[in-house]
Amino acid sequence: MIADFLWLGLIAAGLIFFAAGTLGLLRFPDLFCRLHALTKADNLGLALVALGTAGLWATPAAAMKLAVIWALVAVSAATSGHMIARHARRAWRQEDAL
Amino acid sequence: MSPPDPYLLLDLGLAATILVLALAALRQRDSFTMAVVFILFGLLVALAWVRLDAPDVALAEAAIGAGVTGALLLRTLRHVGGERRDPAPVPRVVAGMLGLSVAGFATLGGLALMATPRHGTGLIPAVAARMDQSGVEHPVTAVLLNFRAYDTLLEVVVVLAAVMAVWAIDRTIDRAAAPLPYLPGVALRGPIAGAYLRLVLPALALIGAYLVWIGAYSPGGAFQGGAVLAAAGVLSALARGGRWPRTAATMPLLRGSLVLGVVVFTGVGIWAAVAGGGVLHYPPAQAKPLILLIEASVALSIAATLTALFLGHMPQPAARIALRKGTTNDT
Amino acid sequence: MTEFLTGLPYLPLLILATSLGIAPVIFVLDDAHARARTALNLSAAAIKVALVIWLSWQVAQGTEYSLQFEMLPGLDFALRTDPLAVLFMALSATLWLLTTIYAVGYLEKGPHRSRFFGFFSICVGATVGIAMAGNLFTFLLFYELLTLATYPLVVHRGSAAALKAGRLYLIYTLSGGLMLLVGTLWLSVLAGSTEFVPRGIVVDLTDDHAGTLQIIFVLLIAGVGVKAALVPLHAWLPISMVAPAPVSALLHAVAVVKAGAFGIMRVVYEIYGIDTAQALGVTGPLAALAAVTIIYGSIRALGQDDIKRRLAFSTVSQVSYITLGVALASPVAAIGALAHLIHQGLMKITMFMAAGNLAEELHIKKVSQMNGVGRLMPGTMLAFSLAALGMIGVPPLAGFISKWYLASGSLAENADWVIAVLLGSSLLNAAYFLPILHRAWFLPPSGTTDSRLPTRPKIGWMMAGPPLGTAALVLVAGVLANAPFSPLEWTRFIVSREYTE
Amino acid sequence: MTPETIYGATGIALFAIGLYHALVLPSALRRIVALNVASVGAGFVMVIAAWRPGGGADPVPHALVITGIVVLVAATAVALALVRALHDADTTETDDTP
Amino acid sequence: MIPQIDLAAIDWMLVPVLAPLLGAIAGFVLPRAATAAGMAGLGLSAVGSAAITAQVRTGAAPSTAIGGWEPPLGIVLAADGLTAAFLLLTVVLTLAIGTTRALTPAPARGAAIFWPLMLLLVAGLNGAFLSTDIFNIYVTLEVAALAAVGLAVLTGSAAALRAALNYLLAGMLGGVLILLGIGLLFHAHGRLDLAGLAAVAGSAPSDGIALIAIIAGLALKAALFPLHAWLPAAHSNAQAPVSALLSALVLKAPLYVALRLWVGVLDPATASGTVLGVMGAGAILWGSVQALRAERLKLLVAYSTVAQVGLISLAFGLSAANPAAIAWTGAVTLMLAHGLAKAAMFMAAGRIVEEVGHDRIAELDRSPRRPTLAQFSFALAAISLIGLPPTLGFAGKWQLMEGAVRADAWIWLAMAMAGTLLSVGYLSRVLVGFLRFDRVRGAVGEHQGWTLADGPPLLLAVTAFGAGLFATHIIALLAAGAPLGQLPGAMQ
Repeated sequence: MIADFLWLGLIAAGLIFFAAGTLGLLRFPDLFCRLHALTKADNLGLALVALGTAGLWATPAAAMKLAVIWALVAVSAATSGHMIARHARRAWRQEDAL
Repeated sequence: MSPPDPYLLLDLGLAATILVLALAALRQRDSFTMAVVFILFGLLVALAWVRLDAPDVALAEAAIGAGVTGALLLRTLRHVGGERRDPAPVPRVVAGMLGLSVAGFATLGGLALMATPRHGTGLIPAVAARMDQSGVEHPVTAVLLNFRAYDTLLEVVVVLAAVMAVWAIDRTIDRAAAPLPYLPGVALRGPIAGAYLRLVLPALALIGAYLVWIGAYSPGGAFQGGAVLAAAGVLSALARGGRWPRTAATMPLLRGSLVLGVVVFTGVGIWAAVAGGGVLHYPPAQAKPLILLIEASVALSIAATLTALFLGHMPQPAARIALRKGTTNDT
Repeated sequence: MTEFLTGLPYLPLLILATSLGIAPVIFVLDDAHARARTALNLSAAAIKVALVIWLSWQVAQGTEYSLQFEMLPGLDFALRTDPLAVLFMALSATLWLLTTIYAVGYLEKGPHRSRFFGFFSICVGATVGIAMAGNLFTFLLFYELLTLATYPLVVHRGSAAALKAGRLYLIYTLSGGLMLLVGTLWLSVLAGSTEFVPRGIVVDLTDDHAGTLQIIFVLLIAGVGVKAALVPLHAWLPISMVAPAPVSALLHAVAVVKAGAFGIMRVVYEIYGIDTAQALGVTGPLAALAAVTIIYGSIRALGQDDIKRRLAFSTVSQVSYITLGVALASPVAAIGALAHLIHQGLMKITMFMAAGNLAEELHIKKVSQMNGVGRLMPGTMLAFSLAALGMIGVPPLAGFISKWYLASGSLAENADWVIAVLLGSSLLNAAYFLPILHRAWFLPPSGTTDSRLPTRPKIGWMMAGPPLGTAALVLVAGVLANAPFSPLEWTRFIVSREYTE
Repeated sequence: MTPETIYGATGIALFAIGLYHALVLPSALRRIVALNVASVGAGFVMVIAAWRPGGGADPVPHALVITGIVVLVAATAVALALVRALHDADTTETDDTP
Repeated sequence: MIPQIDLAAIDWMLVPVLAPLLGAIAGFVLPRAATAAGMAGLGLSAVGSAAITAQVRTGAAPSTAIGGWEPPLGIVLAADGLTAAFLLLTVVLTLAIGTTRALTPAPARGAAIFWPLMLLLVAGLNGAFLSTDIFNIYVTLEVAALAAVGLAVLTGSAAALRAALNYLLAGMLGGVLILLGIGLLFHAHGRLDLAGLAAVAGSAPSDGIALIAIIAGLALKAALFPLHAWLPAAHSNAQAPVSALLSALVLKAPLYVALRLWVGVLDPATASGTVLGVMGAGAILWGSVQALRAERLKLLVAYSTVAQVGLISLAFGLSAANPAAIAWTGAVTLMLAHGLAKAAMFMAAGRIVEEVGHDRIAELDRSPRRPTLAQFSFALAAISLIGLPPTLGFAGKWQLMEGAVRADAWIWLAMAMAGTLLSVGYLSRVLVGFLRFDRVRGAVGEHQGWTLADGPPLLLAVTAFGAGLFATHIIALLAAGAPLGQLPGAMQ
């Protein structure tokens, strides 16, 4: 019973991080800060939620799958964040050059 | 009234978001945002399919409906660079009338749909009764690859026809004059992208194969697996900047992989006929291996075809690629 | 349908093949093989004449050939050689031979001759098909085929004027064909069959379908009336005189126009039957329409200076003699009408060929230029005069015979107004033919004589011969009217079958 | 208010939105997207026909919708290729290379 | 050990679909051998179709449940008279068009991708003719549509690309409508096979909307006025053999399916029948007027297709008549006649444009080079389209008008007559161009401009012209299995 509360707590924390990430997306001034918020907060949020759900319902196999899913999402988020940032920096630098 | 079941709120919210996203996508000013919103729409619809107990459809919708279509849209937007203002197909007043008639048609359809009770059993008992002879456990795969195998064969033929049509279209463009089909400035270059690809591509291949294998037991199957493999194909194509070396070795290999699915499917079908059962009538004993063979080849074919459709042009002769090397702005 | 298959079972098909069969071969033979093409053409025409002669001898013995197969559910493609068919076939076969000879001479070096002769033989094939049609459905089939085959001939010259005339020709004939189609369709739905049966097939339907039968009659007569050049539907005939002379000769004096008259006969005699037609009260208006056409045609002919247009209007009025005879519902008048079908054909073709000779040789196209032509081209003008006199009705020529029977027929039916029409039109015929003869024979040729007469006669025997031949036939048909196989004798034989059976 | 009625209504509404926009939108690209939306609408009708309250949905309509999706992506790919080719054809004509 | 194959036991039903499919694959993988693979595929498919027709003529209604799964779960391919007729039409047209394509000299032949696309098209069409499962019909129509779009762009001009895009968008829209209809039908009845649906059609409130959606989708794919906007550009901008394929064959599949649905599944509600009839009448008038105004030869022939589709759809207006079988048989005969004649006309038009150099109708007569053989085929095809005896078009029109007379439906009769006269109007515009010689310099030879590629169109035109005489055999084949209801005084 108590363990369930623990997992639920984890999921709640995860949701809070998601909310923070979205708030950052909306409020932060420029592209790079928003990228920062998104990649960091959402990844962590996803990890917590995945951990929580794994604890609550998943069988060991499903838990493993959740882990793989999280890893892939994290890596993809990081890389795409990097790509967007690089593209923006290059485009920004070309503007200066003009 | 039983207490409002929590899923109800989720369904209402999801349905509303889906409708809003659809309208937003279609009425959006900027075309890039339209594409992104459309991908979001596809993903949420996949979620709706999960809610409606249709996991296979959800997978297909996410992988193909949102993923591949989204990629195609973005690739075309990149190529076309902002939409051309074609003349409106119908003048405003006719548009209004069309709007009214479509709305009328929709309300009538909606009311009629609500008024009609869903058919009690549908084909559930029919499928259940024959599941044991189908050679697989998962009903959707049984339907797709055994009970209505002919439909699926034609479906793979449709995709093959699409590739042929795209290559016929590509043939009409005079390569010298037209801008190069190669995707300038979007190549996945750089240390991080390279590392990412080295990590993700094998994972994708593994997941694709897994999806194809698991299809016999639970949601998954040829098309979903094929779509994931196609994602890997698209990523590798982007890594090389969309350039397809057309050497004597690659062409037959490419054409072979494109037609593999149809060839194996028809081959098995005819073999089953010659072996006495009837076209596509797999002997129950070997049904499982046959279905897996077909699923694997169809998945490979779907992957190759969707990648070819994404690139949208025939592989270019090596000479012409070399010519282009100088002009690629390697970002 | 009793099968009278004796001797040559497929004689009708054979006769058809002599013209329809050789058309593709003629189309393919280009001008380098002109001699072979002419030889093929003439031999085919000769074979057809021989077959028709043998056929008429057989039919006189009472045997009848027929060929029938189902083309559409409930509708048969039927060919049958009853005496009426043989009469029309005899006319078209003989005149096709003579006109082919004439056409070979006339078109000597002209362009597109293989196309001309190809469509020419299809036309005659269609005419023979119309003659042998065993039911209205097959009649319609060959009737439309005739329209299709004559169009390229009418526009043969390829000039803008020819094509304009061709357009009008198509509009008239195809809308006529459409009316005939609807009439036949309605009849086949109402009466269940469209067979040509001597006493007609709608006898038992008159009581409850009188109104519909009348409408169908109007549709059918309007359909065939276009080709028979009845008044409101005649405008295409004078305009399509722009065609070359052999086309005007064979088609517009014999094949097309006679097909229309023949159609009227089939409808009145063998679909409705003369008594039912009278009972339905449709023969009266038909006779009136015919009379109006006779008078109108003659009056319009008076005013025409162009020779061929004058002859065209004369054809419009002469063909209506046949319709008048048919509508008078008396056996004697029927004999007159049928005989006139042949006689008018012979006379009119002579005149058209003569007009062709004048145009080719002396470039005379207008009546006003015909002064003293008799001396310049005695043979052609002799034939022309003979035919003209025959048309007026001067005994002992063929024209007199048919008018005589028409008159006595109308007397028997005490329709004396018909006598007035006949007399009036004969006077009008005289009014527009005699000045031509007078101008040709009794006036000195205008302009110096020697410059006009070329040293070597341009038209060979192939153009001069045929008119003389047909003129001789006119004479023979008139003088030996009672000889066993003369046209008159044959019509008596037909009418006796029609009325007594 | 079962999921069936909710998603049934959404399906018909999506179909109407897609159909209308496919007929009136000026840009060919947009009309292709509209057709995709309409096809998803038709898919909804098929899937609610498969849905059963207690789970155990009817597999046949699912197979049909999957086939529908694959057919649609093939047609969309060809249509987008045509849009690209038309763009190339027009640009080579007006000769203003992008 | 090659298993001993005895011909009688072979299940021929899938051969017309699988043979072209394998031919297409061979043609695609080995582009150099595309022509050989193509003709081989067509030949084998022809053998299959002939075998099926033979079975149908013996009265045995051949049908096979694919994979051994009986309906409502499995898909059944069945053939009756109607199927056999259209399979044979496909065989005749594709062999003729294939031979013309093979006979054209190499440079003009164009891309080898023609053959795989054409064979996929044939596989799709044969699949649609044979199938009795409504979703399967949808997929086969999609196969045919995509292959047709691929073929339509082979000319490579911008106009062809734009026309192909509009054609594809219309096809996709039609497809979506059909998909919605299928969804509603399955939701209400839980089955997809036509026979099963026929038993329960109309019992659920959503059936009306479902069938309206499906028929609307099919009408859009068949370019029935006012949903025809995509056809003229698509058919006139394609290569000649491709336009022949599109106009004569591809357009027939949706019409065939609509006919199957209407006669088989629906109880003919007069209301919607008259709507289609009115649309048909509109098509006749609109198509003919546009054809009269068209400047380009292939555009005129394309508009004549719009008019002919309208003429064929008049039969829907007559569906309420009690002996409707005659009007239906007339409509099907018209479809077959239009198939033969239109294929010949488009190929002949292609030859004429090739020979004369341009396709402006007004100046057709100015060119000294006259391909008389192609012109003759064009004229024969025109006569069959107009519907004059002894053509097959006449036989079809006769039966359609007989159906109208029997049902006292005088408006439809008048429309058919108006259609005939209008078709004379616009087709004679072209024939006048062939027969006019006064605006051309120099002598015009009659026997030049003949090539081997003129053979197939001439053959098709002559068949269309003479087939009217044998219409009763065609109708007897059509009536096998009474797909169109009992002909009065059944003459089986």
